Amino acid sequence: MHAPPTEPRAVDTRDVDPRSTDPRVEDLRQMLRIRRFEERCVELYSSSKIRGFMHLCIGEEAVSVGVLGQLGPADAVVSTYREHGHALARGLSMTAILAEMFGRQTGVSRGRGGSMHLFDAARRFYGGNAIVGGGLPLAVGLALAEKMRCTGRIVACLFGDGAMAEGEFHESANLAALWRLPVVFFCENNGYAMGTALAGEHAQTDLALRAASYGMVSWSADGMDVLAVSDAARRAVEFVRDSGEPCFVELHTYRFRAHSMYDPDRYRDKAEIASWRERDPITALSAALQGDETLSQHDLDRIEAGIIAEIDQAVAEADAAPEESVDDLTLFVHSEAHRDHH
Amino acid sequence: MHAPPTEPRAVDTRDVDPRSTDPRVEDLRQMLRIRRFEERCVELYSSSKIRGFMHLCIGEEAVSVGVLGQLGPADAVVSTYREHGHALARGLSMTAILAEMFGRQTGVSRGRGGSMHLFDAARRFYGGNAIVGGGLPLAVGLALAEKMRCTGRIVACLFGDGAMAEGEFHESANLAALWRLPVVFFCENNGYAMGTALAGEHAQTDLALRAASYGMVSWSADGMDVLAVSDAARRAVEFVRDSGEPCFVELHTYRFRAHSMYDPDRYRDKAEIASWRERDPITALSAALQGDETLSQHDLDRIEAGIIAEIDQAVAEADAAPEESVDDLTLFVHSEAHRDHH
Amino acid sequence: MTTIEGVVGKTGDATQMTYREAIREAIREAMRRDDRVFLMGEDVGRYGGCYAVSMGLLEEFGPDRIRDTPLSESGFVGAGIGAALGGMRPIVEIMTVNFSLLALDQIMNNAATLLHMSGGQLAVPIVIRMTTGAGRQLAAQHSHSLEGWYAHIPGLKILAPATIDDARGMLWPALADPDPVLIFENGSLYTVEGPAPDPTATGDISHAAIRRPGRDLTIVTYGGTLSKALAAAEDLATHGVDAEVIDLRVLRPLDDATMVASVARTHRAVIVDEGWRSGSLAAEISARLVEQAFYDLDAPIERVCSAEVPIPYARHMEEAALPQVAGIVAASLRTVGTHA
Amino acid sequence: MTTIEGVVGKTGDATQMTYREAIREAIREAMRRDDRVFLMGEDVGRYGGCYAVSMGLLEEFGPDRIRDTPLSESGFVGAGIGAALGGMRPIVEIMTVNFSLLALDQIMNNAATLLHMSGGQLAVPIVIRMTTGAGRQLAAQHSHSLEGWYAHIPGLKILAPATIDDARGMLWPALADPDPVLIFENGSLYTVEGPAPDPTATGDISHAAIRRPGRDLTIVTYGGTLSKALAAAEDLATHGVDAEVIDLRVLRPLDDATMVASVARTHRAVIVDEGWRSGSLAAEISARLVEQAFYDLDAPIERVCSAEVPIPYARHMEEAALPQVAGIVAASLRTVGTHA
Ligand SMILES: Cc1ncc(C[n+]2csc(CCOP(=O)(O)OP(=O)(O)O)c2C)c(N)n1
Ligand SMILES: Cc1ncc(C[n+]2csc(CCOP(=O)(O)OP(=O)(O)O)c2C)c(N)n1
Ligand SMILES: [Mg+2]
Ligand SMILES: [Mg+2]
Repeated sequence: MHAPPTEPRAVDTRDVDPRSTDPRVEDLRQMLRIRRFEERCVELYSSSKIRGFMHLCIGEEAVSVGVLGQLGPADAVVSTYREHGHALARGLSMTAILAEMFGRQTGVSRGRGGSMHLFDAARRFYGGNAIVGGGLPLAVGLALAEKMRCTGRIVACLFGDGAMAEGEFHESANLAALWRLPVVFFCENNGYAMGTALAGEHAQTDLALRAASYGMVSWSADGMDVLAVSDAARRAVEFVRDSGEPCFVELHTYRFRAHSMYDPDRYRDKAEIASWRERDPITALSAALQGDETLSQHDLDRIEAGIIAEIDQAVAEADAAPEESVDDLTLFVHSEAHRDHH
Repeated sequence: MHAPPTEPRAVDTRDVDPRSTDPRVEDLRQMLRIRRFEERCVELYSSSKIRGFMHLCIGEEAVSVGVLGQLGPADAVVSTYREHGHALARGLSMTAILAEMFGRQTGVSRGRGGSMHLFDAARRFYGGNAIVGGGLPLAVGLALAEKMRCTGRIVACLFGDGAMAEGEFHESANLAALWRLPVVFFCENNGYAMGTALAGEHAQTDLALRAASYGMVSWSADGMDVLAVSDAARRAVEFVRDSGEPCFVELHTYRFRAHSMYDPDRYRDKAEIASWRERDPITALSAALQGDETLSQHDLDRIEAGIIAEIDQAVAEADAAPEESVDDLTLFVHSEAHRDHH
Repeated sequence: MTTIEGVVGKTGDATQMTYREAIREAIREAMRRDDRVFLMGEDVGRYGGCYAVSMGLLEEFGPDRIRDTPLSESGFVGAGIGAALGGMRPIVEIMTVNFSLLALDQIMNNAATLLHMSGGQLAVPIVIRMTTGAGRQLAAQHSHSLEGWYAHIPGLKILAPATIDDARGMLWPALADPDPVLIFENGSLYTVEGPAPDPTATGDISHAAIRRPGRDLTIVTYGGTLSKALAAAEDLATHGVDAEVIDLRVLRPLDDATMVASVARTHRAVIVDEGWRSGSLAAEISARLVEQAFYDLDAPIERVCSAEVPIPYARHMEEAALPQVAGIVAASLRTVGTHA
Repeated sequence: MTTIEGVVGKTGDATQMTYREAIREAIREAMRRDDRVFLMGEDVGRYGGCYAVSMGLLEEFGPDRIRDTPLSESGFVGAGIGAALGGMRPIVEIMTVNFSLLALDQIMNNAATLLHMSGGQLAVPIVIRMTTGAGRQLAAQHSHSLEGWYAHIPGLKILAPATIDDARGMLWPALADPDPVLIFENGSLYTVEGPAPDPTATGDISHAAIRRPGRDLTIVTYGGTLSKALAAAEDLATHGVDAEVIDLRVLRPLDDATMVASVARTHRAVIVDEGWRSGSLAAEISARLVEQAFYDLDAPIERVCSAEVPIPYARHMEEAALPQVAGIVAASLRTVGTHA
């Protein structure tokens, strides 16, 4: 079923000044790419090119870039419905992601999944799960398979603070710790589950402490600082690879936008949003890189331009892509049908 | 629906020497009553008077007596399929319990529940749940009702060590702690979930520590010592009544018999069983009471005789009880049908 | 950026009301009438409900009675059952039927079962509301129509209000019922607008309704597909076929009498159901008509259901997966055979 | 004290085998043949399985491949799905269908859906086994027959072995299937004994089987009620009625051809299903026969199902709630009308 994992598609950095071999520049570029991509998605949603539920990670890009950057191509990733950033950072094709959100045949899930269900078996990106907490047991099982097959590969499981209240978190954390499975649980704690603030979700709001109660190594990091995220994720990945045991990393972050395109965002304080915006991971890193002269405004402009060009091209390609024929509606319900058809 | 709670039926102690106003005598008597009752149930099961699944608490009587003894008649109790002891200690009629296990109309659940589903609305005994963990959310909801109605009443929820691995434990513990509900979680930790030992159920085997991670006051006590159980339960009940907040009590105990009548008990070490049997809560308390001359052998014999007489009578009455008519099969599917019928 | 259609659902015209508003008014009225009633669910409070049904209720009733829950469907549905046992009259909102699978053990093994299992001692007067249905490109995990499953469970009453009047009228009798009642709100209906129902009208939670009388065939449907069935009936009229349209309204217990009497007149039946075809509620209706009206039937019963696929995201694919007017018309014409 | 009938299920006679042993042998063989296969579930290891199916396998294969799980149905079923995605071939045992409700979200929203939702990328080659059915006085929470529900879910294959041969033969093709397969073992069958199946026989997981040919009516059934249907057929023979008995074997996808061909010969059908009547699999079969064999039917189709009550504990009450031979005979005689 699975084609052998291939190297995530390298992002084209030719436009960037050669001085910038500093890896932070690539971090910045990746975050910016996710940001600009999602900003374009908002426009595309307004013009009804994209439909259904769409959840943006604007503000949380440091998590996507910092976490996904630490994984090897053969490691597995399990994500949520708020996964554009994870998918892009994992190297899924932007065109194929957009085509998916346009409901086209060339979409990563052949138009069947939409924004919430991006998959890429070749990159071991296991979606794209719209049941909160539903991906956690899958991650445990993937890790069990790695362990039983002695592959040395690990699994990264991303989910939100809200998911930790679900029974599936509890069962998954216990199984992973009990069986000593190679999985990192990355909790993207953005302080809200839809309109419910952390204090309304959990009796014990220190989520790393909660995870530690399963006997797992657990810690927290600043999810607005891509270097801090990368550092935490690197340590986690190393720990799991070396010990074969699970661990838990909580990343404190914030979504600048509403929960989904349907959300009028009435439940958050404007001042709270503003104060988190001051910690925008992109602005901060950009300022730092310009401050120490790693990056000039000119470099930055070229990066921006490169990203816009990539997005423009992706939009054009996705838009030109064919729709699946409705005759193929029942394709992929069973592998048999799949085989019969092709 | 609920008749006003009445005082649990007092056990007849007239046969006992008046010296024995020491409350420990009544504890002993209650434990012995549960033990002898279940021993009789084994016989009745062998002769096919009792059928289906039957789970005994032989060895765990100190928990039933120690916990249930601390509750007021208006408090609510939520139990499991291993609930003969809880039900007897709560004051449910032995005859009605036996009639239930014989499948008779006069059974506590009119023959519809059997051993795993003993109910008594008047005594606020909410069963008798055979889905492991399934009673926990009910207890949370009962406590929510008490809180919203400002009754000052509390809820006692009994469950096993195995239940704590279920997602429902996690969700219930979080809800109770988050909403500060008046419920005591009593975990009857007998070291096994069927054939799986504690270390195979939980990554973190200190269950009180696990519960504390929800921000609940939690502690452990010796579940083989009825005085220790009573003391722990009394403190827990007082804490919940005073604070209105939940707490958690782990009671270390052991079942001397197999998990159920279907279980050949191949998974436990004979030596382990023997060493726990040395801590038999009944033998220990009996020895103590005889040792300090609170109780003579003669008193004990009279207690035993009284219990046997009660059991004999209950068996006879249950056996003489009528069966429900099959015409009433669909009674109680809806309250309407109930009303129509009577 | 927000594109939800009429989030608050206020029409501004007092004589008009949306389906969403009708439910909200029904909740508001019940909470005012009986202080044992409270609403509990994910984001019913500050957020106003994921489909904005409870918008504004927190302000009137406070956080105790408009109670936000953590993400823990089994936990808070079970807690609702417990609260009902404890003397309250909870309305529990599960955001959508898709997530109700996580609470199904509580609904089946406790809510539906406790009364019988306790020999009549423990009634569970809970109302559980949830959104159901597809059609908004929400893809496979957010597009189920599982009300037919719930209609399989003895001990439950299952309601599917398809009109604004029913959305307004069914809640109070559901709360008055001593046993558990589940209300399925098809997500496509929330923005439907119409004349404001009479708030003093007593809701009926026992009978199906004939929404359009007709002589030539009976179309049986409910919930989100009622409007499609009615549109099909209009279309059929242009073919000279006069279809009767029955809105089941109550999915358990089914109102056999209304269906059987209709088929006795029309001799033909088409059942429209957004659930997947195999094992659908439509199958149960077909089986009952065969059992109770076999000799009245002049043609095979037709079912128009969803295709047996996880509902796909792409709009044209989703449309192809769901029952549509054209399919209902075609099935109807088949049953009347040469008539058309 | 132990009263379980033949816990280990060894008959001592090499030519004879119980249903329980047949499943055990099938698991053993699969584990020997393919080292990606492993068994996981509550108490499958040291305890030997709650119905003693896996007794002895831990000793042969060790705790990694005969893997005891904590009580966490959603967790370990989901983990099985993940392991299947990761290249393994898990057999997940859920003790009984009653507890599978806790894992239903994983089965519906992941196992059944991932292949389609990922546009064909992620197949889930998992086998999930569970005990189903009533009849042993286990009362309302331990007596469900919900295989009909599972047969509603696109993307799953549902098997119900009713014979020792099928218990032995169906597992390997189920494991070879690239998609999720659920196997329902009726608890009343474990102790049934018969000739040991040929271990080299290739199992069929696509077709229904005619277990008794007959001319006058078709009895369709599966799993735990097959023996009752066969007993009823014998009884009917004494009334001069020759019943054909079809064992569905596969509940999804249904083998319509076998059923329709039979009814085309007999013109009468009785469906026997231990599920609750409303919304039962029997309803689906009735609807299909009406759709595909309407003009062949000479009488209304009869369903013999469980009464719509949570199954009661008392033996006489439980018996009254379940399909019994007398009820099948009576329904059959009704369909043949004056013939009897
Ligand atoms: C089981 C389930 N319940 C409810 C929902 C509806 N829902 C979607 S996202 C969400 C909030 C999740 O919060 P969190 O886990 O913190 O992730 P975030 O959206 O903040 O990234 C809710 C309630 C769902 N999709 N699945
Ligand atoms: C949800 C669920 N899964 C599995 C079972 C089968 N089962 C019944 S009791 C039991 C063990 C429970 O252990 P524990 O909670 O420690 O209680 P104990 O039996 O030791 O008193 C199991 C697995 C069940 N009844 N419900
Ligand atoms: Mg969040
Ligand atoms: Mg235990």
